[in-house]
Amino acid sequence: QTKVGMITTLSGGGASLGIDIRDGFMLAIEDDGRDGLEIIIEDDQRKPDVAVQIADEMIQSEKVDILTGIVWSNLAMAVVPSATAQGKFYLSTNAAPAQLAGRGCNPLYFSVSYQNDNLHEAAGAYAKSEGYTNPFIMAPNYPAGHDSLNGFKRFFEGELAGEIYTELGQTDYAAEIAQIRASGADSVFFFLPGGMGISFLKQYADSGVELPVLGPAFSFDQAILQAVGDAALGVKNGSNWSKDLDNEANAAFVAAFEEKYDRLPSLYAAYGYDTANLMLSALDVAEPSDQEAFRAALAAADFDSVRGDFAFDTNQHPIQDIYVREVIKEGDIYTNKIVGTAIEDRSSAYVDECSM
Amino acid sequence: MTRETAVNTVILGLLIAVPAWALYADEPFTITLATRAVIFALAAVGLNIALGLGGLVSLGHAVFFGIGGYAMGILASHAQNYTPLMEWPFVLEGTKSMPVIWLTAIFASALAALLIGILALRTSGVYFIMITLAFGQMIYFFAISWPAYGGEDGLSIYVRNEFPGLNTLVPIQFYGLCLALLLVVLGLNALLARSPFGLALNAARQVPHRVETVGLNPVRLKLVALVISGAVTGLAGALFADLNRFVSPTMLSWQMSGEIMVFVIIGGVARLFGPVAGAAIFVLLEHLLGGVSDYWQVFLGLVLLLIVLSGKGGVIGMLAGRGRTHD
Amino acid sequence: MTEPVLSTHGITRSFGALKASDDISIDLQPGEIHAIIGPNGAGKSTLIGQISGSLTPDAGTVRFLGHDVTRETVRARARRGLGRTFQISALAMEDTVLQNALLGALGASGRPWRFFGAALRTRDLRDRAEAALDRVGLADVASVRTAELSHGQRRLLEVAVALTLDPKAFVMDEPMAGLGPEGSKQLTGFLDTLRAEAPILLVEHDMDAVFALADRISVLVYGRVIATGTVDEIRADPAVRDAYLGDTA
Amino acid sequence: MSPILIAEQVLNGLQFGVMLFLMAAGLTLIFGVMGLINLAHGSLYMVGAFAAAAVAGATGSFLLALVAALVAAALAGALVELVVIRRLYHRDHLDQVLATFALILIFSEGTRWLFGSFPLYLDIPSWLSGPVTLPGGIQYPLYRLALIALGLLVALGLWLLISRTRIGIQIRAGENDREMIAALGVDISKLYTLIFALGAGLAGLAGALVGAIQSVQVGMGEPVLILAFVVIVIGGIGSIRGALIGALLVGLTDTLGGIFLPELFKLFADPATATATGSAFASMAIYILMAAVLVWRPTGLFGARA
Amino acid sequence: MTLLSLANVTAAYGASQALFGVDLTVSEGEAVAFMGRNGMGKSTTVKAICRMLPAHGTLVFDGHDLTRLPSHRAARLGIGLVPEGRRCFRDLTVAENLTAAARPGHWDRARVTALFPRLGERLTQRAASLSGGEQQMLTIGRALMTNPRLLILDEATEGLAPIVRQEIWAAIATLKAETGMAMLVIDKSLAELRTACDRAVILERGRTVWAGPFADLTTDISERHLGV
Ligand SMILES: Nc1ncnc2c1ncn2[C@@H]1O[C@H](COP(=O)(O)OP(=O)(O)OP(=O)(O)O)[C@@H](O)[C@H]1O
Ligand SMILES: Nc1ncnc2c1ncn2[C@@H]1O[C@H](COP(=O)(O)OP(=O)(O)OP(=O)(O)O)[C@@H](O)[C@H]1O
Ligand SMILES: [Mg+2]
Ligand SMILES: [Mg+2]
Repeated sequence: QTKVGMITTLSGGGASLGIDIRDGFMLAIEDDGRDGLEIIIEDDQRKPDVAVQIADEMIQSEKVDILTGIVWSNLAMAVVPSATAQGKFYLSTNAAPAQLAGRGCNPLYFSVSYQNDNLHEAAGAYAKSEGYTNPFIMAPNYPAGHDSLNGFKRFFEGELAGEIYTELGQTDYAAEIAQIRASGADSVFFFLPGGMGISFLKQYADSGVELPVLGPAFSFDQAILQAVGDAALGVKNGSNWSKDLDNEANAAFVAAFEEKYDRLPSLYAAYGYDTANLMLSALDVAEPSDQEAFRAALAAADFDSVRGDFAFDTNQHPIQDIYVREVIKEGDIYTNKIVGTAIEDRSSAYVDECSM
Repeated sequence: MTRETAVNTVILGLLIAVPAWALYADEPFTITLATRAVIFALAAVGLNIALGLGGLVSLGHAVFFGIGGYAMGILASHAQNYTPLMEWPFVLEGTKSMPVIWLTAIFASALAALLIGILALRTSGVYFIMITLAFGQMIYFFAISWPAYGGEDGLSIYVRNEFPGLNTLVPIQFYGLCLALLLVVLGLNALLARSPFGLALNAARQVPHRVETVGLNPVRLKLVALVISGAVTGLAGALFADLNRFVSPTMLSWQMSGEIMVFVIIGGVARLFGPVAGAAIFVLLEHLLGGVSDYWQVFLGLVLLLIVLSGKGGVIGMLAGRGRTHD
Repeated sequence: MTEPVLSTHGITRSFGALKASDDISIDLQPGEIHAIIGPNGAGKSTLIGQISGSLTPDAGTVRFLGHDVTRETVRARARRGLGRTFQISALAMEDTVLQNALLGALGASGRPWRFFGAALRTRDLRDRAEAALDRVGLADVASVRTAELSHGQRRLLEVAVALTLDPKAFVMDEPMAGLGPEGSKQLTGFLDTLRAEAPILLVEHDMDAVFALADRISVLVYGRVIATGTVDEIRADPAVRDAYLGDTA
Repeated sequence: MSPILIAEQVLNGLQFGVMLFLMAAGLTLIFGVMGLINLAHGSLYMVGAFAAAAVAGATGSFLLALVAALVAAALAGALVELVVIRRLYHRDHLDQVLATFALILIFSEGTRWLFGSFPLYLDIPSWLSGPVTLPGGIQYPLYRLALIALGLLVALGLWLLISRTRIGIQIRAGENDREMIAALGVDISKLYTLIFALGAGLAGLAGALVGAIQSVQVGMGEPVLILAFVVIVIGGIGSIRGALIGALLVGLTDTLGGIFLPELFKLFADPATATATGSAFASMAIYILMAAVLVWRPTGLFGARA
Repeated sequence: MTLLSLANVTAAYGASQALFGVDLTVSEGEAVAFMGRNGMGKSTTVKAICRMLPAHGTLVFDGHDLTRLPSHRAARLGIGLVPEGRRCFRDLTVAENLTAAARPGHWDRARVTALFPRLGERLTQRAASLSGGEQQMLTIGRALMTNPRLLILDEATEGLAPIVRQEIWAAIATLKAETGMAMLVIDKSLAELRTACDRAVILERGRTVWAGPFADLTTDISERHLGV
């Protein structure tokens, strides 16, 4: 009998991400259909203290063996250290902050998605390969925003036309667009998750500035593309997954997800699905109560990832290819297609700091 | 015994009986939940001193809550990483000792309340509500974007801080500690309300110009109330951070201020046990309704709405009848 | 003449174009009741405001017990012993009568920073408050909530709060306002005894009370003092009859 | 930084200010004139945006969408007033805060219930899209110019309504003494329902107009709500003129602070730190402005003196 | 013709009962003095008539049952109120105070300012900054602007200079003579009530204890019920 606790965001503004993670995860679990596996799902309302409280409940009362599901880095930072300190496995379906990949790495913590910087790095690598010479880069002024621009710069290594931090939650970007226009940049990279990205793209499209735009996949994913509309068409974005990735597992996943939920899967759904399959593959080999064995089974990553080749590095973050996608329209639906590979077999920048 | 005293006694009994039962039934999470309620109650008791006695509708109490939280986060993270807090002009080390952290939290939030109060008390009424909100937002945005202590990600502490003679990692022991603090503060609050200072403050709330004509300074009375209030909420913040072993800017957000205020109003403004009842009910509702539906906040909203619209002066008012109590 | 307890010297105060106080010099002698009368809007409340400190004059000085208090706050003047009652009762309505009186006693003690010990059981405060309530005849209702008092009782409580301060002078703005004939008679009787304790500057429209009480009357019209004199002099003054009294007297 | 860029940024600041006013306009009525603290104002803004997105999606007409936003939000407002708000006028601000806080929960999650958790699509119509060139060579989106015009028009309309019409006078009288204005024969309850609905409708309209260039999603109303309160309080509660001027001040401070503070910090720090620190202070700027205004004038710029 | 009639009216503030049985009638064109010591329930009765307080018993105005009407409907039937305690709209100007209440009829702004020239001089001043007496005039003017059939004056001359009081009593007399407006007058000056009113009703502890023409109001009765 194994108990899994999923803590994710199911209400409020960021609910769509958590819902996709849950749906992707549960798709794999239900397909598998094995007995002796119980999944408990709770809503963290995107509040760190609520997430901690739920984690405590799951660990103390429900006595779960494995935790998973958190969308946001700040919630992960609140939950993961204390969960692993209490001897529970944590499998990340999305958030993977730098601290937990480097000095704060932990034998019980696995990130199935990526390391936070990866998709930004991909955008930087792509910008370089496209021969852009002075991109304008921007992100909100909070830790993930700083990581984003650092990730971009790690692989771009050139002159920048400008580098700005916007306010978290900002909705009007007229001033930034004017700065972009005046900066003489040849391209724009931005990381503005959620509603911020929607606002920026709509306003950018309406501004008459016509520089090419790049970003991480977050602002161009299935969950929000429909809200951006035409304004997103043609934008290149870095991603480790796309619905047209050519492998069997992915084709099956996309079809099953559409069949079951009547919408296209998103990046987050894919992470949820992979996480569940990874966990199931490890459960075939060992019980979580036998920590060493279960950890080894997880680390082997013996499952069919929808991302194709997949392995864990020593810090238990993935080594994977990262692609460049382009936003397109298929019939009435806005979606992405892969146009190239930005970095192959990418691990993470912090792996050397991890002493495991 | 008045009805209110009876109600208070029952609440007090529940605060002791429920965790005792949980311990017996081996439901450690119930204790954690009770601890959360007790800490929120302490924060709200703090607000109630400003709000109930002084009539100061502060929508910025998350500032003090958060400062208390960060006092814990900063001291403990330095201790955890063995890096001194500052090296000049003298070396100051972090600490994992709760009493030291508490004193720091109390002092820091009292100082913040003093500074904010000096400026904010120039205004009154709705403007006071809004200027306290503005200070809250200022500090919130600062904390989010200031990278030194984790920014939006906040600070994580791996092990709960220490209290001499107790193992704070055991839920019931930490609960006992929090409850003891709450009771001490409630006792002080009761004394304060009857004291000469409380009398003057109470009048300053109702008729400030009268207070002036007897030679007292109503603004200074309110300022002192705000400082005491901020200090108590700051202490609660330090405990809350210790409960979660984590502190982040959400503790400073306006929603947090709103929630602290909601605790007070649900329970009953200016009632000694109002904040306690309010916090307990809120935590309970949040916990119970969460299981009902993804859209559970709709129901939470409806319950809150019913409580206000009944207009009985919060839950304590409904149970104990209307009217402020004096001896 | 002895040194006046309270005096103004040429105080002037404008609101925009309107001169609400225009070069007013009046004084209050020990033991007297000095009434200020005048048409509505003549500037009586404005004058009281400047004397008690809630308004600052544009020019001129206010002296109290030999000190120039023109720039002092309401609080400072109260601590010097200026007792004021309001035209509209300013009482803590949610509190009991005794608590309102205690507030005055607390102010008089000058030590509000006592955080422990029940106010109601603090001997010095309680004695002072009860004595004042006794004086105005409110001892019976000491534990009644102020909101439940009748209008007349509230006016008396207003005076009692001022009494706790042991004032050296009273400034009263329309204490009879809203009192019925019976209440007015009662309060008139009380003020009559009070003057021995401290002189009273009295603004009042109730002419029965003014004529019964005042040692001197000053008449304010358009911010100026047009006449000062005894009751009889004022009653006989045609200018005052024109501006204020009509054919009352 | 070139003069033309500075001029453009000032224009952006003013534009943002007018947009803030548009968002705050309904709140000015409800909070400023009726004296009710309505935290759920942001929810009505959201209702408008969602209604517009739904109707635009179904009909493809932007104008119909705007009408739908106005009507849906006004109806929601009237309903809320009749069921909840009317019991709160005579209560103190605390109860209003709690009740409208509860309404936020109900509206937000209710909307998610109805429309799902994903952001909706609402875009500028083609006849208003794209930039125009202003004198001086500034390229400026036509839609934003339209927003400025509309914002100013709403400001004028509201000002006339409140200060010049009999209804406006009666509403302000009700704010002073509700019982008395009713005793003089004015059906103040009906009037308040109407005004609340009007304020809600304006919020909904703003939600739709602004939603077209921002994101239409659950929770979009809360940041707006705080900004709108800041605007009104700076201007002085109850003053339409104050709200407009407050909005412009906030718009300018926010825009120019975001641009110049990082530049300023570059004078003493390396660019990356300067950008981060400068932006940190920039995000505090409007709140510092608000606190400073209130410390200087405790009832806002144009508020009634206490 | 009886315009207003109250019989056995009771009312309470929450739990505390204030009226225990008030009987009162006012006929068309008649001025009735409504008397009683402080706190006996005069203003409470006025609130009951104006529907500012729930009340039980018979309350009929011009054939309409008042108990079922909201405040503004009662006012529109023709009840004009000058409330106790100068409740003018403090943040409105004098002119706006008058406009807020206006209903078509004999009384308009010109007539009101002719009656109280002081108001005419201060049309754009905020009511809060008026002197006490000026505020009192404003509330009377405001009630007249509703063109009522019954004017209720609750301490309308409180705090007014004697000369203004005389003007107001004169104005009341004029009103009564020329427009036949019915009036219910509460005032502390017995003498002035005696000249202005036809009848008197005396209240004690929330009950009508005496009613009759002024001529019948002996010193004995007034000693007993009014203390003078
Ligand atoms: N803050 C103010 N702004 C403008 N004018 C004012 C202000 N305060 C008072 N006034 C004016 O100053 C004049 C004097 O007012 P004050 O209140 O002193 O009169 P008063 O003699 O007390 O009258 P009353 O007997 O009616 O109370 C009045 O005309 C009033 O309108
Ligand atoms: N808002 C209130 N709440 C509770 N009790 C009240 C309230 N207003 C008045 N009362 C009480 O009701 C009774 C009647 O008061 P009311 O004001 O009707 O008297 P009144 O005859 O008008 O006296 P006055 O001459 O002083 O104006 C009093 O005992 C008073 O204390
Ligand atoms: Mg006066
Ligand atoms: Mg009365």
